[in-house]
Amino acid sequence: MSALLEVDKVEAGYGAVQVLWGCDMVVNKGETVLLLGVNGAGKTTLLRTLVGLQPCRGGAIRLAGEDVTGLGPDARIRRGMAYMSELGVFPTLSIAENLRLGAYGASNAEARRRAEAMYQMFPALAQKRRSAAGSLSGGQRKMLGLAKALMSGAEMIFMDEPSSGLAPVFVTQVIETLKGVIGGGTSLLIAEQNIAFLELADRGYLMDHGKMAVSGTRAELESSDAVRRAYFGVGAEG
Amino acid sequence: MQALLEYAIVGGVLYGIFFGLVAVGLNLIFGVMRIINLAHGEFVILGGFGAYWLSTSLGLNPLWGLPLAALGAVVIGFPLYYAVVPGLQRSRDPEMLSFILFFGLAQIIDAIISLGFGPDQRSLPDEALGGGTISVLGQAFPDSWWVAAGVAILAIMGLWLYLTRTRLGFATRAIMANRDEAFATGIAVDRVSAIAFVIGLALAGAAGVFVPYLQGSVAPGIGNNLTTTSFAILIIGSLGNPVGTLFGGLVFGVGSMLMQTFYASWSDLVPYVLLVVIVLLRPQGLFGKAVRNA
Amino acid sequence: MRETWFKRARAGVITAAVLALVFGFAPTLYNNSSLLFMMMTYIVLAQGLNLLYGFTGYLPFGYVGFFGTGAYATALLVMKLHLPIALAIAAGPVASMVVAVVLGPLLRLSGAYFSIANLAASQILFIVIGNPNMQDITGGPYGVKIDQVYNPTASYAAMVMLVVGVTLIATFFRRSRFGQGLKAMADDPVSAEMSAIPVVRMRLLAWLTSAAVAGLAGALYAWNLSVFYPDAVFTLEISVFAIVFALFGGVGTVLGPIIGAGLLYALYNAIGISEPQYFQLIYGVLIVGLVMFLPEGILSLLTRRGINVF
Amino acid sequence: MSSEPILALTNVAKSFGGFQVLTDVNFELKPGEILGLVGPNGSGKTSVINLISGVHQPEAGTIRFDGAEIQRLTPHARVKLGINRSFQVPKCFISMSVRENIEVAAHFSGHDADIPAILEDIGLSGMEAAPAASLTANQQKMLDLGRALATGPKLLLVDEIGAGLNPAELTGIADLLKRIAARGISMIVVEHLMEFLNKLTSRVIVLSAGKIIFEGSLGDASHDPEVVTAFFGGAA
Amino acid sequence: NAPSVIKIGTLYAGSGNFAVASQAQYKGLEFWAKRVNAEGGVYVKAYGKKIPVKIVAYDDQSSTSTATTLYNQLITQDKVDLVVADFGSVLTSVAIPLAKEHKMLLIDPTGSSAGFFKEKTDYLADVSIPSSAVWPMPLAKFLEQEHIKKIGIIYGSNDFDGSQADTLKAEFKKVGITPVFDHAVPTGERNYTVLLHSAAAARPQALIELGYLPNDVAFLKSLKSSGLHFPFVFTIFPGQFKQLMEKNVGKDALKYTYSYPAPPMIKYEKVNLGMNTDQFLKAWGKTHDGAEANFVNAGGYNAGILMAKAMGTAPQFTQTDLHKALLGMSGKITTVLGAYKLSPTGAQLGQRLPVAQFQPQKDGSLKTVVVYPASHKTGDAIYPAPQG
Ligand SMILES: Nc1ncnc2c1ncn2[C@@H]1O[C@H](COP(=O)(O)OP(=O)(O)OP(=O)(O)O)[C@@H](O)[C@H]1O
Ligand SMILES: Nc1ncnc2c1ncn2[C@@H]1O[C@H](COP(=O)(O)OP(=O)(O)OP(=O)(O)O)[C@@H](O)[C@H]1O
Ligand SMILES: [Mg+2]
Ligand SMILES: [Mg+2]
Repeated sequence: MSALLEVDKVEAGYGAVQVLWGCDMVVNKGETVLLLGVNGAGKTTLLRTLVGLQPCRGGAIRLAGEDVTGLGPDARIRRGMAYMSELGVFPTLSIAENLRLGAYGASNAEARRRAEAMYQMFPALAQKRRSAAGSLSGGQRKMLGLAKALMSGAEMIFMDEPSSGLAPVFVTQVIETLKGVIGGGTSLLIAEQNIAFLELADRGYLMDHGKMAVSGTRAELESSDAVRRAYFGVGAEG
Repeated sequence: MQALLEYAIVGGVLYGIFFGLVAVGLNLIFGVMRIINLAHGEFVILGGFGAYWLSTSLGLNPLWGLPLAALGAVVIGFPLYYAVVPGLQRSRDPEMLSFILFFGLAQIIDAIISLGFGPDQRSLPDEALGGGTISVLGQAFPDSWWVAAGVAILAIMGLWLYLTRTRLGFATRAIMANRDEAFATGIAVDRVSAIAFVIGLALAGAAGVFVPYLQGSVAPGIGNNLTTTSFAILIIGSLGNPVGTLFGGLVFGVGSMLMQTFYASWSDLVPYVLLVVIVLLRPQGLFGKAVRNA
Repeated sequence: MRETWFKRARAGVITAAVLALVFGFAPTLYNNSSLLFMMMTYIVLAQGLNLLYGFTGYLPFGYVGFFGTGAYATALLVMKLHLPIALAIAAGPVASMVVAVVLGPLLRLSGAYFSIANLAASQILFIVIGNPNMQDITGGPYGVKIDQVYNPTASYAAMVMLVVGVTLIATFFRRSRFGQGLKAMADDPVSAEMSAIPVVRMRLLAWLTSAAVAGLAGALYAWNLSVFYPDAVFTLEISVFAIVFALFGGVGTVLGPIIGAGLLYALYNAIGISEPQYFQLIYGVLIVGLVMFLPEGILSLLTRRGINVF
Repeated sequence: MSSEPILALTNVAKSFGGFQVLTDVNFELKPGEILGLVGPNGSGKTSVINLISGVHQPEAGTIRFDGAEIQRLTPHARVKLGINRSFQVPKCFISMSVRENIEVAAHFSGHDADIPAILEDIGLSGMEAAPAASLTANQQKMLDLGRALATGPKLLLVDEIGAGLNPAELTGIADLLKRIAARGISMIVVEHLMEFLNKLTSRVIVLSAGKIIFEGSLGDASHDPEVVTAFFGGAA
Repeated sequence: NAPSVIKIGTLYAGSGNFAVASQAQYKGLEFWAKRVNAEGGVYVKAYGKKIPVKIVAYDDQSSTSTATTLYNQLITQDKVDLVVADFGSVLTSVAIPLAKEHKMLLIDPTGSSAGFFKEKTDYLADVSIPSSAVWPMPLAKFLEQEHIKKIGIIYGSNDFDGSQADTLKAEFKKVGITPVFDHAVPTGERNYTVLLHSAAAARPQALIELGYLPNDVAFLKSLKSSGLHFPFVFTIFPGQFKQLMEKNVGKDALKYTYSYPAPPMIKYEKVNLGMNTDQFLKAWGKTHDGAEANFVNAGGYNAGILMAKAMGTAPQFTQTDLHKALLGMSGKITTVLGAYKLSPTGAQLGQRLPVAQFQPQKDGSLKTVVVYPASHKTGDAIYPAPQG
């Protein structure tokens, strides 16, 4: 396996506050990596830094061997990254237009094909394809955000909590869809709290206070005390 | 009475279309970058002086002012954009900061025009745009009005096509809708915005070419008024939508001309009264989309 | 808050006292009292605008409408009803508050839509008051003349008092729960309602206060000027200056608008007096330069160093 | 517990621009009760909360709180009566500090709130001076809850506060909500996470496409075929 | 203890609505100052010698509030010896109370609003042009003489134009004429096409447009491009800024139209103070690259020579004596602008503005033919104007 994404001692923060402290991480081609960590551990910040939305204050980020640390988000996304943000959509644009933007670099025909697949998966979106995204419910927005990221067809997709706020019926569906995506050779880095996602992951990292506390395969994580503590609260009181 | 009414309506339509062009550049700059371009009117005037200079110094047809406006917008717009806008956007309240900055810019442009051309009014000969009249529904209007309206329609439709049919235009609308998400989607926000900025200036300059015709003359210092009227028009039509601005222009033009025909001294109330009434009825403008707040 | 009222108001009282001293004694050092008077007028307008914009987020592009209304109310009451000047001046803010109530529905709008609609409203006032058909009532385009009550010293003193008053009002906004509630509304009106804040009523209150301040400033300006045309008190330039000054100083604070207006207006005059040839050019360059190098307003020089500005 | 309902919705309906969001919604809530409100995305849960809290007004039907009709009252008036809510998409006062966010609500509602205790409850006690803008989305949601608690509500509407939390954090929140309920505060909890809801209540209402399709116990709901297809999916 | 220079303070508008006219007036004043200084200064009787003059000038940007502070600056800081108002009533208005307060005489070349001169004051003197309210008197008389009864009026909503319209209408009323078309337009109006069309529908025998310079430009351009024809068209500014108007609207658009021919377009040969019209034009051309002087240039110059004369006659160099001197000269002096007559309240009552028609010549130029009153008449009016 070759490394697609290499994160080397990355530091980042907001204003005077430093959030990430020398984060190391690797995502191999076709691999699905889960990013765990309690509230405020720095998961969102890491994903934003990787895609270039947050300036990298130290360290390096490499995509397929190329150093992309100095590139803007547009250049990184052109090189095959995609990012699903926690809450973002284009509120005054229609659902269809939002999806089209997800496949910003693709041809019209290709975008249409991918959009149909998305509508299949989320009939609620199909129903409202002409409505403004700003009128959607919280969960529908989430679906749109996810669909938008999947529209990109990127090699390396970052997802920030794709299942939060989704009804169980859709969580199951999302997992099934992601299995398909993974089968297609896409690499995923998913920050997620829903245990159900563990079944997708090859490996995972646990973040703690902006540092990588634990890393390992799914099995290793499942048996890690630190993960249990942070994640399931086992021994949290003790 | 009937004839007067028809004349006022046809005149108002032409005049309004022209004002749609005057305002549409502001719409783009305000809609995409959230820049309150208080210097908009000054850019319009620059276009007018450019056409005047071409016509008097080089003996060219003032319509060459249109490509000159585009060229000028590129030459002024890109450096200006990169010099000030990214800095603005990084600040805490870009919209409000732009207010001060572009106020200062308006002063500079006004001063430069005054120093370069003096305070005098400048007009252009009618013959350059035909010099005759064209009648529609039996109502004759000067050729220059038709040319201006024609160019305005082409420009606004062109902008509409740009925004709805091209990738860059699509990206532009995405930035208008949510700047952060546009970054996250991989749009080269700065480049797309810079292009929108330049197009906005070019449209302002292009409108300026016709100011000596539809306003009798161009002079430094008339920019304020154009800026204010443009803001009114674009809010009537709603932010971000060029067709809305065209519509806002029409509402303004026809309203003003009807008022001018029957109660001339109150005619400049029209755009403002319309604006207030329309936004109170539809707080997002005639063409705006509402989004939920909870 | 456990602090006493005095403790909270202290900074404001000191600021007001300093302003009163400065403007009270300035004419003995520099006797172009018109300039000092105009500077105070702009301090008041910038601060009045700050009460609305800095605390509620509504930027009144047509703020001058209230100023002009106050000026005209005073002038017309003196001219037509021969009211004593003190009463006529008191009517200034009343008139502008009446206008504010009529324009109240504009507060349903937000952002640019509000700003531009407010601008439109001020233009409507201007066009109506200056219309030839209104000659018998307002003097129309011929303006007004009340030089029988002209009294630069008294009007100057009154403006000093208004500066003090508006500083104290701003202090109240800045240091009271009321002001905090306004800021909450500006951040998120829906959440503010959910904090039991009567959003509509409080917004209207801020709007009326801001309007009254401008109306009173207009009334005193009319008294000080005594001969003027509609354009003199309704020109958009007044709105734009007030906004630029307030923003430049830093809105949402008490000191910001005072420093912004004082400094930029002083510069404006210094350039106008020393370099009349290139007045506009230099002023424009200066403003652009200041914004580019101090994008957060002048007070950011302090806040950037972690100093909490009052 | 008195049998008089603290909240009663009768034939409530709402639409946006021709799109029917809620149709004929009827239900009651007893004092001190916790009601789970579930349903697939876009079924109208948040809209129900919006109508009860006054963010929107119903087109038809009545909403009674403590026996009085409230559907025409302003939101802040309802807050004063004792209704409050959190938001699905956090909406705190981002230019203020954590503490100020809560102080404002306490002040304007006239409720003598124990602010340190609230901060402790919502897990932000170390961060009271931090600007709200620097909180993570989940922390902001907790701050929203704190703001609601500061007004001393009798009825609390909680909109997907568990979304994006891990099991440990969920347990913490469930405990918190139980403690709040123990103070006699009635609650409507909107949530997709059934384990979480299960810790709080047994009574749920299931919405689908704006209509109530089920009312009863959580256990029964998971066996109701209509609920299963609409909400749980094949997996449940 | 004679001062080494006489400081004359004034304002001009570098930008804004009044820039064109204001700068023209300022140039006129400067022209005067250069000439006196070239002769060693102005003779001041109180000191018994010639003293050079120095102009202190600021840019008020056409803003009244800026003008207020700058007038005050001139008076209190620069301590100028004389204050000359900026162009026009609007920018003059704010100086009036200030001048009174500081007991300074305000030399007012062009602020001619009737309202300024209602009460007696020692601190205001309109030295150059009569109140705009009396400008249209000869025009009214001329129309009456020509038996033109169907009249249309379009005027700007401002003091300058409104007062002229009021006077015209009052004069017409005396002879039983009500205008068939009477519309005030906003001062900023630049679009006359539709308005002209409505005016044409009323079929007036004469159409009078009273506006500021940009209004007249827009009006005449619209008239020309509309293809409409009126037998008689009157506008204010071609008579005052003929060159500028010709350049803007073209000679064709001015053909057969009427205006007030202000000096130097009408000439005063016999003057007893300063240069006569031809001398003035020549001297101006020499120092201004051959440019033709206009009315407001002459107004600025005129203010200068009258001030000089006042300084030369006032026994003491005080504002009251200077004012008395200016009043004392009333009725005894003719300048490049004609007779100088001051009312006790300081209003200018001197030469009224005649009516002239621009008649095309064989060589394509436009000749300014004074058609009224008889005392100045240089030719007959061509009425109705030939079409085409
Ligand atoms: N805009 C900001 N300004 C300042 N600090 C911030 C900002 N955004 C986040 N932080 C801080 O950075 C830290 C990490 O936040 P981040 O959003 O990356 O956490 P997270 O792991 O994604 O948490 P969650 O599970 O709640 O989404 C937190 O302590 C937060 O307070
Ligand atoms: N202001 C509005 N304008 C237009 N449509 C709206 C508005 N508010 C809600 N809707 C529509 O009403 C439906 C219900 O929305 P609501 O937010 O109540 O769903 P929800 O049950 O809370 O969903 P979720 O679980 O995803 O939060 C959605 O289809 C949404 O698009
Ligand atoms: Mg996160
Ligand atoms: Mg919801």
